[in-house]
Amino acid sequence: MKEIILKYAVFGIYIIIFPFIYIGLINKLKNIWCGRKGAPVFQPFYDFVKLIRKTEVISSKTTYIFFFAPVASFVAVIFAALVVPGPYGISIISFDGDYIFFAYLLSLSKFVSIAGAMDTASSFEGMGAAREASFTSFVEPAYMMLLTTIVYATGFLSFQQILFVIQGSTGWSFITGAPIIVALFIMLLSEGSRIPLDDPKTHLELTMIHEVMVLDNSGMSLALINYTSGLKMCVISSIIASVLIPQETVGYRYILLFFAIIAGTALIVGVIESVFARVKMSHVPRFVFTMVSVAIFVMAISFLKIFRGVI
Amino acid sequence: MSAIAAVLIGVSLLYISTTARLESYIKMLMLQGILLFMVAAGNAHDISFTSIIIIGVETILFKSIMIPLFLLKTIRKNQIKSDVESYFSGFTSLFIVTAILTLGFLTAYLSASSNAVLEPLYFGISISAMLTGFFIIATRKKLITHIMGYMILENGIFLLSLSAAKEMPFIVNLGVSMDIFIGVFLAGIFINRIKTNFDQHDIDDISRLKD
Amino acid sequence: MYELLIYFPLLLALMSIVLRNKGFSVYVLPVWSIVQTVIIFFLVFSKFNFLYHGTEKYFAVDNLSGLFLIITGFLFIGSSFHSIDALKERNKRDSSFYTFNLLVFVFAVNALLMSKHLGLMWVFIEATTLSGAMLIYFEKKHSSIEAAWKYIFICSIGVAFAFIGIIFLSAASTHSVDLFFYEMNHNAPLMNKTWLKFGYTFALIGFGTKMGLAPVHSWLPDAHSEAVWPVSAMLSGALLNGAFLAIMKLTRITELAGIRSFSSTLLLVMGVLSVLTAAVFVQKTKNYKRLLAYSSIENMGILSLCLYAGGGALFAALIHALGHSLTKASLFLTTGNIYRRYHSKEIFNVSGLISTDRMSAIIWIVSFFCIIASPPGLLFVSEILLFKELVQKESYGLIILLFVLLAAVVYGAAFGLLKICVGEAPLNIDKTRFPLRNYIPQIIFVSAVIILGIYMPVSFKSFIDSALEVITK
Amino acid sequence: MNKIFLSVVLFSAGGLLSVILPKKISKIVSFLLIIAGSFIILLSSINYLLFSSLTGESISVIFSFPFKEVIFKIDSLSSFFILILSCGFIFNSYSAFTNSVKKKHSSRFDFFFLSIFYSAMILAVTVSHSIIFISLWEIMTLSSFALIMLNHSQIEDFPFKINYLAAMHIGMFLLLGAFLYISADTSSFILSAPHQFKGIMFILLFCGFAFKAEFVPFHPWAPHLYPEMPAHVSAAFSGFMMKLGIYGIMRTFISFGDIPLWCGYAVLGVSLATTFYGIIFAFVQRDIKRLLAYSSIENMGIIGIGIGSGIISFHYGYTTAGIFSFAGALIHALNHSIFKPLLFYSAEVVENITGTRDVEKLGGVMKYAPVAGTAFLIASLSICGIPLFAGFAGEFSIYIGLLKAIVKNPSAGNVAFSVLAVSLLALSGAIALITFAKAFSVIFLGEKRSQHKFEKESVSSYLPLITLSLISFVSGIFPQFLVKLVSRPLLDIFGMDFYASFGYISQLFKNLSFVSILLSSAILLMCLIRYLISRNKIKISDTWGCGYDKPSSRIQYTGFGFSENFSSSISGIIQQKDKKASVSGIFPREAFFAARFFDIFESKIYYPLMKYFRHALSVFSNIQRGNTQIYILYGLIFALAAVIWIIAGA
Repeated sequence: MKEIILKYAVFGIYIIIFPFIYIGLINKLKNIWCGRKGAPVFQPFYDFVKLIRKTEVISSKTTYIFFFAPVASFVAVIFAALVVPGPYGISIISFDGDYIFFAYLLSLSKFVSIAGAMDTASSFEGMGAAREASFTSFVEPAYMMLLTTIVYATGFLSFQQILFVIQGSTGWSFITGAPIIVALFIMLLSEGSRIPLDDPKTHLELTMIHEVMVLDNSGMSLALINYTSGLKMCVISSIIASVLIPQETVGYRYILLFFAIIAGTALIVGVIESVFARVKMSHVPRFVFTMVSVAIFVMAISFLKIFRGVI
Repeated sequence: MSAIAAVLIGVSLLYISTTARLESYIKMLMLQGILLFMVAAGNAHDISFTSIIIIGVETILFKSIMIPLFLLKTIRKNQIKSDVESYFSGFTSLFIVTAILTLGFLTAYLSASSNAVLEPLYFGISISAMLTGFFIIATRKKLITHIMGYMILENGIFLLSLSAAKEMPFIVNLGVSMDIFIGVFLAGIFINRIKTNFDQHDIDDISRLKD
Repeated sequence: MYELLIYFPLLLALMSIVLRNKGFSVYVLPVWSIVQTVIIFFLVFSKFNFLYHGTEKYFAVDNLSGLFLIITGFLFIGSSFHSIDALKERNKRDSSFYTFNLLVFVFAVNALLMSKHLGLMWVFIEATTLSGAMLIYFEKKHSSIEAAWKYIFICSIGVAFAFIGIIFLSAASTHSVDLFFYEMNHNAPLMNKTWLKFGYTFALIGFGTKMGLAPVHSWLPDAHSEAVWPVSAMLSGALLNGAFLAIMKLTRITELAGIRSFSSTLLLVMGVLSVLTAAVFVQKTKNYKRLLAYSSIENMGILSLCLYAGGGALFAALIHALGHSLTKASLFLTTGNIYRRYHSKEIFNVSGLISTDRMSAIIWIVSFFCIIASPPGLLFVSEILLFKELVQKESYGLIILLFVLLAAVVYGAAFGLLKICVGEAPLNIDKTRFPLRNYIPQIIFVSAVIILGIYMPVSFKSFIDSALEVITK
Repeated sequence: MNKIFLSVVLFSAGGLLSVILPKKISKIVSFLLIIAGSFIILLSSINYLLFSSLTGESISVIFSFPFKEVIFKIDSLSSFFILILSCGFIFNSYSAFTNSVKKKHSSRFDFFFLSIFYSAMILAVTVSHSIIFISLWEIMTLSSFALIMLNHSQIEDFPFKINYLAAMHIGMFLLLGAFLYISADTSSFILSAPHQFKGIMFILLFCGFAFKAEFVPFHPWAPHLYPEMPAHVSAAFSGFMMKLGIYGIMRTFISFGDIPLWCGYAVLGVSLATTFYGIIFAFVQRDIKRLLAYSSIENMGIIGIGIGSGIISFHYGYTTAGIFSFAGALIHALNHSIFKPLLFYSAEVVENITGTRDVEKLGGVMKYAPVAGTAFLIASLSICGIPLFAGFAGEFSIYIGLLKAIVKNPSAGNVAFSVLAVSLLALSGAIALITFAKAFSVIFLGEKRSQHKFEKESVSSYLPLITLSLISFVSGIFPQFLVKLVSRPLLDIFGMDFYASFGYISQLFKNLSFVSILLSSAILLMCLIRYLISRNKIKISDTWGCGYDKPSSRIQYTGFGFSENFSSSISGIIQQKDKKASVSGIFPREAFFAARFFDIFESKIYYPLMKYFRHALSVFSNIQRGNTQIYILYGLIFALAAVIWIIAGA
């Protein structure tokens, strides 16, 4: 009983705190890379509190969609986080096919954020919504292909089980693992709207994707959107973590390794943001489509391993 | 005698194919009517008297008097030019009709060797006459010549029925000739109508109904 | 009693031409048509359930000819009621001329259906050509003269062919010179096969010309489109059936003589060519009456294919003939209502029928669906039976071809025939309703077709079966 | 009294009375009768599906020759489809009724043909005689054709209506061929399995039903037709007439018993193509109803994927996977017939109050029609398969079916195919998401894009919108009831041995339901919290004008602009034709840009095919030249050919 409470508590802390830390870490690393001291790692959290307390400006052209969209998106991503194995290697919610449920929750989040952006009748927000919609549309099939390949390799249908047994399964090796992680990382970058797909710090509306969608959000809605964005990255990082952590690892070692890997992904994102420029806007779909190619690659490798015994 | 008459019918076909005048056609039709009567009468061993009368009415009265006269009247009334307009030259027509006659005799020869159902000579000439009728219909431009071609076809059929050497029931025979007569009569009337109604120079242009 | 059906029309025809009274000419038709149908019913059903060869030498009413007589009788009622309006604005000369020819036509059709003798049948078919030509010519327009000329010329040559065929048939029969059908059936096994083949071929081409089978169909669209509408209905519903009856009887002889495969092949070729022709020209024609005429060609092709398939398809042939006659008559009679409103037979000049004359439009649409063999019509049943027979014969290629061609026919016919119902009507169209006599016959015909398609009474089935016995037993 | 019979009688009475009675009361009377009939049969079908002790009612009608005895019988499969149908009838006839009340000129034949349409469908799913089935199938086509013709008599759409008729006729011919072929084998017209399965039967049946179910490439009749029809007709087409294609496929394929593997792959392949094709074309449409038409095609494809993978799984003996797939197909069929009519009804409200269906002219409709807007939102979320709403359960079940099959599959090729299927399904889902996000936001959100005068929505349209929205929500939250509804048909078909599989499915859906309840309450709770917190801290202002002082509504992002990014990245599949005049010179003239999208199958296959067919026919078309001499030559040539043949034979 105590252990269960502990697990839930760790999970809760992870969900509540880590999105802020994740974004804070990225920013910190970028600042240090530039030779600045940078804001504290907890700065996103302070911003969150500040935004919640501020008065919100809402456009007269909007409807209730605009008002509630950030909330729905927020709750959807929270539930997505509950499905993915957390710090203990277990998910809060787990059932067969929950990784499909996960994908559709992200879809729900995307739907309402597009609707919210379009509700303002602004040309730029429409543009951002259109870009977000089209650029990320290849992510979902690639994700499904990847996960389905893993499902085939492991023989299980729920996140927790497939990620738990993946390393012991016949389909697994580091040769397959590497492309899986590459693909998941592309997914992380595109869902989190980071460089090289999108620059969260850009100040020219014409070049923005995700940021331009939230031009008219302020106060609590902006706070929720920022948090949701961090949480999304955290969640995908935790999938990466679950793939990477060896099967034998248990207990506090698992937790530590888990958090370390998540922090590691944040740092990698930070490094990427520091050393790469964003790609040309028209090349973004191509970049996202790389994920599909990688997923096909993973499938091919797994099949070679499973059916032919090579590699 | 009837054999000679039948051969003369064949000769008349050759003449029809070369001549360029409508009056000659009409004369040939008259001649063919008389020749047909001669053919029929020559075969009259086992035919009853009524049949002879009927055949006489059919050939002499209808074929060689009334229809030719009617056609002549139609030509005069409608001021149809008396030359036959053809897609083929006279020589070609003659050549083709000769070929048809040859084919007819070939048929007669073949049918005589294999099967004796039909009188070979009549059969051959009737085939030639029918085909010549079709030839006239297909290659002559004037409507009136189509009717004449049809008459030649009918003469061929008559000869064919004689060659079958079996008697048609006389009612049928009479009905047949009545029908043909009325048919030609009607066709002539239509030629009149076409002339009056179409109000144009060329009465032979009747191909407006098409898809 | 059957004499009434032969002499009485002739008598009335002569009376109308002698009296030259418009009232007589107009009203003699409906009265006689009803009387005639009553007589036909009496003739057919008082002798129901047994084959009746008749005491007379040349004519008889058996169940097969009875079926066709009934069809003719009904169509005649319909077209004579429509004739009242067709003759409304004509002078007494025209009216008596029309009545004379129509009655002669009916006489010829009646006699042709009842005759037991091939030669007589030929004579009466020729008689329909002559009277029909005058009826086609009735409008006295440029186009109607042309149509009448083509009709009489092509059909005359056609019947000449048929006569050649008859001569060959008589040559083929080694025993007897008689051309009575029962005699020929009796002698069939002894006939000379080659001459019989010649005879059948020529007779088929000859009677096929009257029936409208491709490639000798060419007079049909012209004549059907140019005739007055009651005459079109009679031509399509009665005349074509008469020729079909002759072909059925001739085919029976070939069957008994053991050369059924030969006659089947010819029927197959002509049937397929007919459906093909219809499929081609239904797409192309711009005139709704011509379109209906091509549809007749298609249906004649199907009848020919039914005859080709034989067996259960013969039943299909009879009910197809019935259904086609009634439906096509309904369509042709309705073209009268359309033509009198729009004064045009061009599809593109007619539009919005549903708003100008709703009743006609409904009749038109329902009849259209019956004619393309949609359920629940009688034609659907007959086509199903045909296809069933074809499947049993395993002629899948033919089925596929027919499906393709029938789909093409449906497409083209739907395009042409339904187009006139929709859209905006021209402004100057008179919207007053015609008297009911212009609608009732079609309604009766079409509802008969639909009711028989849904529910075929046992007595009807056994009547058709007994009619079939004439050509199968 | 027999329920089928009773409801058909009520329908027919309604139809007849609507023509006979005086105009004032005829509509209400026939409406009530049809509703009564629908309820009777709806209740009886639900009863039958839920209580397995009941046996099916049957009624035997003695037709005369050639059909003999025809049995109309309710079994579980037909009662499942009756459920879909009758549920649709209720809302559909309500919509027809309100339409007819609103529009004074509406025809009184509307209800007449609707009643024929309904009766034919009800009878078609219960009849067990193949020829009568085809007749009813065709009557259904004809009455629906009549409905199309009645409601819009614009001459421009006429060719498309005829295309519909022709397409349905071709479909009927294919079915007829198949049934005759089977009946030659079984020597009866009962819808039953042939003694020997032949591939041709499968192909004919599948193609025949695919015409009705709008599988690619048999679909092109649909997208042109839907836009011009009133909602109650288009909802009827998309909501339940198309489902009868699925019914036919299920009914006949299942009766075949063991179907070869390639059939399953064929169904799966065609369905995948349909899904993908339908959704990308839905994505680029600017007419709401055309968009919905293409989206219907997509959803039929999803159902087809379920059927195809079910056939494959059963062939390999993966019964649980097969049950999942078939259950998914049926559940999705049921759900689709809830949310698609909902979309059509709300689209009709939009059309009524704005007078246009063009997405580019709409915008901000939510303020005029909040109920229709919310209904459209819920239906959009449902059709995208978002959890909490109706569409998810079916797609989820199909996914699980595919995955279960993958897990057990023996060969790399099969797995690759199935993985491809899963990813294509997911891709279609992703495109569906942006399609409907775009449609919803461009139509309902933002501001007006044109000078049209918008009205307020009328209260009379609320009933179906609200009820159907509630049904979509409830069936999304409690998917286990859907499983319960499909369990009896599937158990009847595959045998009670699979009861255990159903236990597993219900358990899974119960879990899903639990999560959905949690999720929905969390969302509601958070919305409440958000409302309470920020209620008093709101300042209303204009949207930021991006630097413009007086931003106009025309600077909003358009639907085309929204879709351009994506459509340009799949431009190989979507044919776009642009027409533009660009800005040039010192005093530029008015510039414009217009883009049109062509259905590839229509523009690249059907039109050329029809052209070639016409061309092939026109080879013969010179034969009727009007020249009598040539006509006579035809006969002569034919006679000569026959004579030569005879002589050659002798």
